[in-house]
Amino acid sequence: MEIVAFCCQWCSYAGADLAGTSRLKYPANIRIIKIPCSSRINPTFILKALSKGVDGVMVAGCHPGDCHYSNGNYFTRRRLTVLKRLIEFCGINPERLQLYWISAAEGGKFAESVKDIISRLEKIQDKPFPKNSGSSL
Amino acid sequence: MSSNNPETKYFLLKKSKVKDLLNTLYKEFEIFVPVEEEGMVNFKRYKLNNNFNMEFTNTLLPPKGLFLPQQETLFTINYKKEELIEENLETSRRIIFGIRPCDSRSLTILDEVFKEKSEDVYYLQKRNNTLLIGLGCSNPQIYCFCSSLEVDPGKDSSVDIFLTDLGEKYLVTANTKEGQQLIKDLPVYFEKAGEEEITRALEIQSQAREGFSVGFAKKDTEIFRDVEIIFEHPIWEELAETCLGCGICTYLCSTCHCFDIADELAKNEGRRFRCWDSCQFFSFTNMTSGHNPRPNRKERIRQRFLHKLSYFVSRYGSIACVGCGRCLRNCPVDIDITRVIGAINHE
Amino acid sequence: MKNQTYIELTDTLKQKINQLLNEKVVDYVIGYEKGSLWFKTRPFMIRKQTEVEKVIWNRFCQFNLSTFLKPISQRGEKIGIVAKKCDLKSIVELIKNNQVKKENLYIIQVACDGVLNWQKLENFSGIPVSKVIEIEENALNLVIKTSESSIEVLKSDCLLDKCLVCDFQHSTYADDFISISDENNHEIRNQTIPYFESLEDVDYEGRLEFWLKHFSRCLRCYACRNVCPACFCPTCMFDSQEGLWISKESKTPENYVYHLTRAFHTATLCVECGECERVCPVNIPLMKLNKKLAKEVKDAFGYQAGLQVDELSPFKTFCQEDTDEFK
Amino acid sequence: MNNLNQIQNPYLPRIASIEKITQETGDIKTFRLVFLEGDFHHLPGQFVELSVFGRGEAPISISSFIPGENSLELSVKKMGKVTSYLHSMCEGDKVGLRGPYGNTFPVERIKGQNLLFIGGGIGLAPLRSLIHYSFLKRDDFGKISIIYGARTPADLVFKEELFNIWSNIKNTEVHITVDVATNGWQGKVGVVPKILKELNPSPDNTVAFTCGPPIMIKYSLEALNDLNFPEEDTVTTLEMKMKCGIGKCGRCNIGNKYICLDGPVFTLKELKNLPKEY
Repeated sequence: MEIVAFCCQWCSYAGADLAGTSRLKYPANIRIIKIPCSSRINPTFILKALSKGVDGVMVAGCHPGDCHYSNGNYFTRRRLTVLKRLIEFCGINPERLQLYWISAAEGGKFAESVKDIISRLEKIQDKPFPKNSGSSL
Repeated sequence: MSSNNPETKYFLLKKSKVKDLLNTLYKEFEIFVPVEEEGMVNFKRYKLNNNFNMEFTNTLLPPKGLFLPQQETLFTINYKKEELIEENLETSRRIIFGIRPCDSRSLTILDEVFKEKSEDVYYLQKRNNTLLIGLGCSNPQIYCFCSSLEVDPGKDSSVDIFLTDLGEKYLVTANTKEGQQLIKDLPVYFEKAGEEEITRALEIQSQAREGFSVGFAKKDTEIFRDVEIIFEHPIWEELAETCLGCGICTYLCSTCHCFDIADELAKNEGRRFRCWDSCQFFSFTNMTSGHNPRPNRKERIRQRFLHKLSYFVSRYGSIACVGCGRCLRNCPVDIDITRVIGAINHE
Repeated sequence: MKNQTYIELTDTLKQKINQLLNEKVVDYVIGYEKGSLWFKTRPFMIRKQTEVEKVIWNRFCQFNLSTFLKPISQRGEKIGIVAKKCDLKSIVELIKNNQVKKENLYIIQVACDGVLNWQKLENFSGIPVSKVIEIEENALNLVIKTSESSIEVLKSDCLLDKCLVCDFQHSTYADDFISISDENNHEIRNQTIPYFESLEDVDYEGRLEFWLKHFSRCLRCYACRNVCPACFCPTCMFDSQEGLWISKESKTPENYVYHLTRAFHTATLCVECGECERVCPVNIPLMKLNKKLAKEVKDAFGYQAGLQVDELSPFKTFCQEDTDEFK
Repeated sequence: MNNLNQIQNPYLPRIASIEKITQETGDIKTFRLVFLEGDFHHLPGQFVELSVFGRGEAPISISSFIPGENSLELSVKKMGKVTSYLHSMCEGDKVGLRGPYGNTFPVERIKGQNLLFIGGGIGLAPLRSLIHYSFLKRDDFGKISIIYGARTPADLVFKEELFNIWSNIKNTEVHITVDVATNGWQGKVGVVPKILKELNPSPDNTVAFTCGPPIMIKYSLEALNDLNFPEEDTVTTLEMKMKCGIGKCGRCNIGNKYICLDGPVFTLKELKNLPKEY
């Protein structure tokens, strides 16, 4: 299983760091990409990852109210609510896209979130996007 | 693409036998036939007993894609072994069944480009391996103007075998040795045509030249020889006002052949491909330095028209347009090459 | 095409444009002229009074002219624009998003009784457009005449989809409203068209298959984007640094990313004018995406694009109390 | 249906190895490339399509003339994707090359004449191939004058050749100028067209070659015109976006010419017959 995680550099990425330094165990099949704010997410990032055949995409941002840029994550929340409906309509199980609020102090929550998305993905039956269908390689 | 043989022969092919014929040819050839899907007719690879549609007026996409695919791998690179792996250029022998005279003419125009100096093996390999079985038009569509461009909708001697629709059957004309051989090898399907059928076919062929709704006179294209006059004509500004800068006209054009070459990288392998590109896009001539010789729609739309009507003529001797009407049918803002030619001549 | 109402409307429209140019109220007017073929019209920038004669208004004026306000709005010229009721919504969005200033616009709304789709006309009548000599109209039907015969088809069968669901909301943003009498054919409107509902009964794999099949045809000609009045970014992300976001090859998964991104980017701006789907040369059902997103935006935020100039798009604002389905 | 196996695939690059890298300026490096197999013959003015595999291809003019060694030099400014990756490569790394492509400087026609080279910035690179050529066949030509300028002394390329080699060859003049003098620059200061006018070269039996940034070319051509250089004896090279290099992809089309086949070298007279789209 392959998961791409987009983590806000101010909180969730630090949270992932903390999970690492605290030696918390979480599944290793996750690739973390640091972004300045969860609202930096362009739908293309998520769609591109999904279209490459990854099993899930996880977006992690600061808790509502705690955004480093005051309110970026409120925008994220609105956008991803709609984006989930769009991918669902276009044949991707919306469970494949998850948004979590993780602060810099929540190393434990980061590990739990990774476990959460993986357990969700294990439950679903349908296949992800056909892998490498876009490349002749 | 084959050598012409002056000795043409006429045969008859019953429509009811076409499927059997294709099923027989299928064993030896990769066959492309017009197939209707989602309301669009396009050339698709024929599979045994597949349905096809010979009553189409013209395919939505031009058959150029069978020779210059929208994307095509040129070679792959293995980084570990530091070697280039050339794409296998061998193709099975192919037949395009039912190509219209305008589209077969577009291939002879493209040949000029792809044969000039360095021969383009990717194009020519496919071209040389393909037999064309043409189909005459007896019913020009409202947007067709091939007759303005010396394409005879009723008759096409550039294809290997040409079919004229006689209702229940086709009159089959073998134009090349290869075409004659194919007919000779499959006598079950082809019977000798009688004088009466040949005469009827000739009538149908000549009637095809009538009934065009749009077009222009040949002399109207002469003005494009004088680049200096035509280059600064106000019509380009006018067209640029409504042109959306999309690529429909170039991608659906049967003679537009501009392409891009780029690399794709994945772990230890790389791949170089080429894909269609359009002179209507800003990026087409935009240089890394930021300088763009054709920065606006005006210059880009002028390039498309002048390339076809002027530059191509002075380089290769013919207009790079076959009057298939695809641009006219599909342009969202109804930019019409026949109107442009007319407007420049009669203001 | 014979239709007295439209002929009279055209005359009034010409007078109006003439007056606007004459009194220098506007620098030029964006309208329609006759296309090359009888069932087509083309956008037309009318600058001189001598050109006004070419202006037309008929049942084939499908183009949403507001898209021309995108690139030229910066020039500061005063522009007159001919608009159908549905086009007004696009203009509202362009004003709302600072793409054009209302004070630089003179909007001439013309009464519209639905726009005909020539492909539907061919399909329902069985007569190729090349054979048609004349079309007459009566209350509910079109009478299509050829040299040999004449066939009646239901008007509503041949209208653009968007006209069938035209909601008749009156916009107050037009500077002028040209109509003869309010004789619009209400009964043929307000139909429901299953844009996306049918797909909702299909499982995920079926939906994915559906979309991949359609997107596999995409040529990436970008006509959908370029014609769209909501696609007003000066440089599209798919044009900036080629190959960064999607490969230049037209590969199905890349097309999937392109179309879904575009649909999402225009989600709160799309007024469902249907131009993207109409211009698509390979018939990709793009309106399914747009309609679906419009519904989701309406359900989640109670917002509809194109109605009010002073209403904030839901993606440009937020509420702390927004529903939070995330943890 | 004849078989095409005999035809060489013009899109396949040949592999070359980077033998030597010279840092010319902050963002310009000269790469000496050696083909692993086969011969390489070219004439001054031609260009190659350089592949950095997996990144892409870029047309680069050959900046050297080294006969008989299957090697060539490319002087490359770090600009786009391909050239940036090239700049990060090391000696011994492999690149791909296609070509040589394009026409050449009119080496036969200019025999016995004086040569005047006017270069600016990286624009000296294509001229350098002809400079090398003319020094190899020194007795074929009359006086050779080189006027070269860059923005600052740090932006001058081929410094060793400019200062220590070329000026020591018989009947050869080298004039070097900078737009802005820094670091105790003792030489000429001023833009190339200005220096050209000051030097006031005679157009008699002389062919002028100019290459550099568009603005420099524009004013140099004007200056040459003022100095009564005939249009057919004023030679420049055009730059245009290119992909295939062999007249197929349509990108470098201007008028009825493809810059990759019919250019990049044009006389001013030929240039005036082209639509102004370069």
